[in-house]
Amino acid sequence: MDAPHIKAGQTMNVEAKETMNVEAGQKIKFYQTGTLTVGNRLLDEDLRTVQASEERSNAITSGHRACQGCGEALGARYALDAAMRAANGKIIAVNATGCLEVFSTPYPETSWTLPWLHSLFGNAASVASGVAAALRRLGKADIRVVAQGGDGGTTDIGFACLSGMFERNDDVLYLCYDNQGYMNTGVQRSSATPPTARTATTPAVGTAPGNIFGTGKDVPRIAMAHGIPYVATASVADLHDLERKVTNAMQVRGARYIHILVPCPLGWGTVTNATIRVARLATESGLFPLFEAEHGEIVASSPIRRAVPVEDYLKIQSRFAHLFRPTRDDAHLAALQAIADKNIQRYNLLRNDHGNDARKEAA
Amino acid sequence: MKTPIQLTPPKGPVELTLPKARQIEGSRAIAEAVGLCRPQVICAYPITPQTHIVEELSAMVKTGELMDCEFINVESEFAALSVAIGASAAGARAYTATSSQGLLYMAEAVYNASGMQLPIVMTLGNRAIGAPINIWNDHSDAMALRDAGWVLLFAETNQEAIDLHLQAFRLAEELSTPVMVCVDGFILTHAYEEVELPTPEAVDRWLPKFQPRQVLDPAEPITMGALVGPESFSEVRYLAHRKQLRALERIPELSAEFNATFGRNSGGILRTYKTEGAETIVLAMGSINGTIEDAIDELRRNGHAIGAVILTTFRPFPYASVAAALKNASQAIVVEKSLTAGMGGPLAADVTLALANTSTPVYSVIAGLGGRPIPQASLESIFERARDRELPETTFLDLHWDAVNQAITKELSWTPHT
Amino acid sequence: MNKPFATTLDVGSSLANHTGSWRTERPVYVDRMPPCNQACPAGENTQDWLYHAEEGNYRTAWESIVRDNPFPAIMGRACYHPCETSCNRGSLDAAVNIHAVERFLGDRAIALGWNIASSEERSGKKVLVVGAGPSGLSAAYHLTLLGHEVTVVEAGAAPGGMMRFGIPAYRLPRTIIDAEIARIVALGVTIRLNEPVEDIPALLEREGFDAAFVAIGAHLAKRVDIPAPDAGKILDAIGVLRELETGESMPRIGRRVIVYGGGNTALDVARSVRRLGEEAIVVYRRTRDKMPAHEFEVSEALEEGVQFHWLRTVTHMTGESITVEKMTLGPDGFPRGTGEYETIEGDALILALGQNVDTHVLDSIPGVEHSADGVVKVGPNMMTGHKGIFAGGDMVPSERTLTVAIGHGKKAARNIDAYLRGIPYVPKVKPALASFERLNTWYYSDAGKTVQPVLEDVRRRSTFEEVVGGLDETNALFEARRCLSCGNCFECDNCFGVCPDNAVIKLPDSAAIERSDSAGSPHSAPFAIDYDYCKGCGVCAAECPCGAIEMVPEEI
Amino acid sequence: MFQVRIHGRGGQGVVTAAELLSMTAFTEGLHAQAFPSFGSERMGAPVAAFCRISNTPIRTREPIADPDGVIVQDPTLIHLFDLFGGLSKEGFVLVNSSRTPESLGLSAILEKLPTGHVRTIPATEIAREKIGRPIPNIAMLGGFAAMTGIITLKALAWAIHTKFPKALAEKNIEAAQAAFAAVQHAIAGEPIAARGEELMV
Repeated sequence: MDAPHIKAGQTMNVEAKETMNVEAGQKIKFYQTGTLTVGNRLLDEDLRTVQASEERSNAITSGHRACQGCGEALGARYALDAAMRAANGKIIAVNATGCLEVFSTPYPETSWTLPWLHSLFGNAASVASGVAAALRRLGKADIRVVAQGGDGGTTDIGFACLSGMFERNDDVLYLCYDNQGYMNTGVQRSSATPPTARTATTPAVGTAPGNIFGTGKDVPRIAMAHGIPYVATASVADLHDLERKVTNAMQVRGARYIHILVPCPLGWGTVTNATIRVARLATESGLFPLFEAEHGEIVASSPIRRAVPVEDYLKIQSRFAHLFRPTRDDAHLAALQAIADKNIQRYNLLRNDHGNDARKEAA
Repeated sequence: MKTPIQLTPPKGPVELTLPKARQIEGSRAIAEAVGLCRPQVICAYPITPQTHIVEELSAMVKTGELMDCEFINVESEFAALSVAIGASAAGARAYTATSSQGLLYMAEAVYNASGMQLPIVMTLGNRAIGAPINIWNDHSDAMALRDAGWVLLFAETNQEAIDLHLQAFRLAEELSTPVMVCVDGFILTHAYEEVELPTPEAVDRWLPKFQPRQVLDPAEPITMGALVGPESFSEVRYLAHRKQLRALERIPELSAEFNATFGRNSGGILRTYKTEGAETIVLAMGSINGTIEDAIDELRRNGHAIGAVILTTFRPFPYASVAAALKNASQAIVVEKSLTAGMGGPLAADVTLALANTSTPVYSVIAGLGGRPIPQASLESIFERARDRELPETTFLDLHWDAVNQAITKELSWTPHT
Repeated sequence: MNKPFATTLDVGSSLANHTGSWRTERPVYVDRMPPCNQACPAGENTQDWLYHAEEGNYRTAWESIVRDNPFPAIMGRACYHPCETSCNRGSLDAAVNIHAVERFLGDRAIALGWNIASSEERSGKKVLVVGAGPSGLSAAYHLTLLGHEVTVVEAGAAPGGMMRFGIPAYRLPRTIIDAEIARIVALGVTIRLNEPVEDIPALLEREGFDAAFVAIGAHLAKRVDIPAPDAGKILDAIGVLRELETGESMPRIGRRVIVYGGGNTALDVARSVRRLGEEAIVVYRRTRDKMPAHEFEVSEALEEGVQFHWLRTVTHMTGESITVEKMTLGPDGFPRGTGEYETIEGDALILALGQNVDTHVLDSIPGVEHSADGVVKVGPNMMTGHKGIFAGGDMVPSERTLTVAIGHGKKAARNIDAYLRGIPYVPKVKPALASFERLNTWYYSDAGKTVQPVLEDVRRRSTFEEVVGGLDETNALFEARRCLSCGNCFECDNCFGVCPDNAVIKLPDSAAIERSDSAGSPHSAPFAIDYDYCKGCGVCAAECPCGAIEMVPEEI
Repeated sequence: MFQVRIHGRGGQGVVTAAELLSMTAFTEGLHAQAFPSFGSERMGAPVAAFCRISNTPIRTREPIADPDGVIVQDPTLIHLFDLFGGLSKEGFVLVNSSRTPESLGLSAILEKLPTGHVRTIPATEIAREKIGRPIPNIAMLGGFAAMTGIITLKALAWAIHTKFPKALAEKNIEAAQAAFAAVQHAIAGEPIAARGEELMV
């Protein structure tokens, strides 16, 4: 019944024909209905995310005392479950002091289901190095070590230990759950707190915009400067990307670092259901670029899908409210936009080759 | 028992197998003793005067003299003990060494290791704490962390330093608690003297393979280092206290067993020297006891009824043993290399408490701070003044009063607003 | 292992801490009304059959369609698909090409000879359907499925009504009409052709029918009085289209044929005239954008060489030309004469100004009322003033489209069924609309609409071959999967994955299981919230792509 | 108990000298103890090291205040510090220099001590010749052995063997022997300067 003459647009489908034939039972090469969702009933199990599986390890399980909509609880489960799958469940986790540790292990209850050790605020990387050394010495190198901490425990107080672990290239995957402040102690500024953000120690008073415009502390790039095998940034807003990066990291030995943005409803002043949305806006605005680096060189970055101005990201967070009320602070908004623009240019984030186009998946 | 002269220089393991005394540096001796205990993870950060110990160990690991051991050069003492904590929690026998500022820099981890009951052994090359910065020996560092929940043992000689390390690993792993072996910086660590090291076989019999009380293992996952609130914290602390008291019982037993095994009486709670019939008993810790013993011999020759107590176990503090050792004395003199400004000698305070139920007065002598020599003559004059009941409650040995008085005068002439 | 007191804990023990008590709002799974379903005059559950289609379960998808509409293949061609107009994907990139998928399914059903099984138990009731048009056939079909014995009497020589006589073959091949009507007949419906009914009550009486559904359509062409002194040739559109369908040899209409009107019928007839090799000129009194005809009809007509004269009214005609007055649109959007005139060359004029109902058959029935233009008054249950006689399709007040007519057939059937069983028909309550704002479209990847193949222009000027081709399976599947599944869970696992408290449970993957939340409200999503741990943060609802989770306040 | 204090500057092997002396005594079957005057390890800084030798175990660890022997590896220190403080009346002094004690301004100490208890040897030159590096410490020990007789050259050689790799050990032993010989010649009444010149050839 097809007409002989085919109009433009058909060609794509002709190509697609080879790759798709459901009745022939071949793999579906693309699907629109929720391409970026956690799972998809149209897709083979092994092509879905770890989180889509009922068999996921739930490294941190129910009953923890994290706030409603906690991005860190989510990010930790995302990352560790992926790591657990990659290591066939053989993971030991070391945890720095902070929200994650406090809300997950108040005696007599722990939410962890894997072997987990908390020592101090600033030494997670070193403790993990010790665990790795012991495992190597005890001939249990099949057991992998993950260290995790918040931005405070990583970019501030734990920074020296982190750098030492990197420099020795110890066989540890360090996961930094960055919620951009000391939330556990009541939202104080950390070196990861963005400029202008209001915290308990960087109040926005009068014309003072909250946190200062410092030079910034780009820990992923500092990690790269150590030349370690793998560095990546990830976000709870893009699970496929996050799991892929954790899996990549688990494929190599040596020091690895993944910096994961985990919004904090309490500290950021967002509604509890906006956790993933605000993380998405951070990336789509260019303020939190997603990239991968190997041995100190950037090897990949995730282009922005639906570009937005930084304002869209800022205005849903009360920690930035002073930029919009009582009067618009154009100067600082422009300065923040400039930061995003720099990222966009540095990581080439506005190219249009994201793998989320059904046509590309089909091809 | 002297070593027959060897025509060829001693070499690594071969030498270790010779159960004979050798004239070597204290740090080397300690390193070899630690090596005999087969640690699986050693973390090192340089700080004078413990540096030679980890240097020797790194060489032993490199040459294969010490096998199956991870030697990790870390970026700070804080990291050093943290690595040891991780290694111990993962089931490895872990060791590190430090001194002075290094101990303070790792202070947080020191408490953490004991709180988590990890059987780590650490050598402390005792050194003063700044400011003013001072690299020489005294006991300020050990005193600063005396209440961190570790067992603290003090060595009088390098031979004892060796023996204490062998006992420390046994004690630590039996009770699952960390142990610190205190060795006077430079005075012992840098001293060349004769020491006897046991054979590896003998040490293997003495120290069985490490069986961790708890271990991180995917096969049997646990959560280590939970948050504990008011409802249970007191219980946790009480149990820590009880464990220390248990150590107090176990230390002498181990010392006796060690004596039976290696034929050397070392370690234990304390030793007495010529205390029988002594009216005056001097109590001290560490290497200064050698000079004290010489002084006592000298004074005894002059008919002075004086003896000494060499305190080896400082934490847990053996109140009963100290009281018993001093019970027949009419006065006790505590010679110590530390000062708690505004309070006096911390060791003297503990001894005073031990003698609380007696009428025996305790005199405190603060000596050897920041490496100041403690000449035998100075000690003898102190002891004689004590015999003549002329000793003030606290004496600062060989203090340069002129300098002090000048400074005080200057101090008084200054007021903030002039 | 000898665990130290308090500082070392057994894993997973926090399960004892039921954080559900923190909750002030609870997430609840819902099934919302997708805009496509809401917009479908035939009440098709579009989202549902696309859901099955995107899995490749074409038979299930097709069966979902025919539960509401017996003509998928016809719909996929002739329906003006309001579903696509309202499709949420239109606000994202382009609306899902729903009609193309429906056509694919319809054609597949015909090709593979799929049939519908009627329910076993019969009611013993007999229903008369007057008129074998879309409405009548739809009613007959649904009544049969409901267990009644149905006879359709048709005045014409072939069933199909406007499907056959109103829509040219190049848009709707006759084989398709025949195939889908044949399926209805196979279901057990009796169709009697060439049987004009004069007295419905008598027929009911005579043959013992328990009820009747009258759907005789609107076939009387509206006329305007156009002075034509030289007896210029003036025809009506419906007549021409019927002639095209039935007449063995079509008599030549003219060399330059002028079509007067702007509706779909006007364009159908103009495009037909082109296919007969003549010139076709459409004259319409308003502007292009004001034409009632669908835009695609206009553009396709232009492609085929049909000429248009907008803002013109025909005032006079001779044998060779017509005179038209130029119009302008007033502020109210209505055309006003300008007094300027011009002449358009043309030797025939076809009037396409709409149709009226031929009501004489109803006049005899007591109680049936109708307006001047013949539109029959019916109640909400589609019953006329005469008990047991229902009416629908073009003859009742409503938009006159194929799909509306089919919808009437279904609605009437359900009401007649209720009438026959003596119980009131209660339509089930429609859920809230799944509007675009309720979606989280970030999760859908970019996928432009699939374009259907189109017949090359030359052949569109000479033959009645179908202009628009169908999709092959690959494209149909691709298109089906462009569906956003608005308001209805498509099992993307987002809620399962994004819950910071692991408080979402997957239910056994079986359609049989009765799914409902703890409050007992049923839903199709194969998930449940574990209210022991759910803190009510609402992330699941916010990140549900299709808006199938609702946050409702807890009673505190 | 025989107590020795060795003075010199960082880099001259002062501490090593004390250690070797203790090891030598140890190999002789005596008890010995050596330790440095502790300080940060910098080249050029004045350094002292101590060695106690005894027939009975040594308990005290204090710096030696009343030495029986003083070895001065760097004559430039002579007038900077009181190198001979507490030296016993029967004590020994050996200074590294190609000049005579008198010319070094050691008259005062020469008078205090018995004849032959104050000597100089050109240890640096000896070292330069035998070892190839101006490290005088071993040569000084060789001289000290000859001068005091508290340790034998043989035992010193063994100690050197124990301490150094073979090649370096042998060179050092040569230096020790040369110095030992030089002092013996001096004792035999030959002018040390001459020996020195000879050695410098």
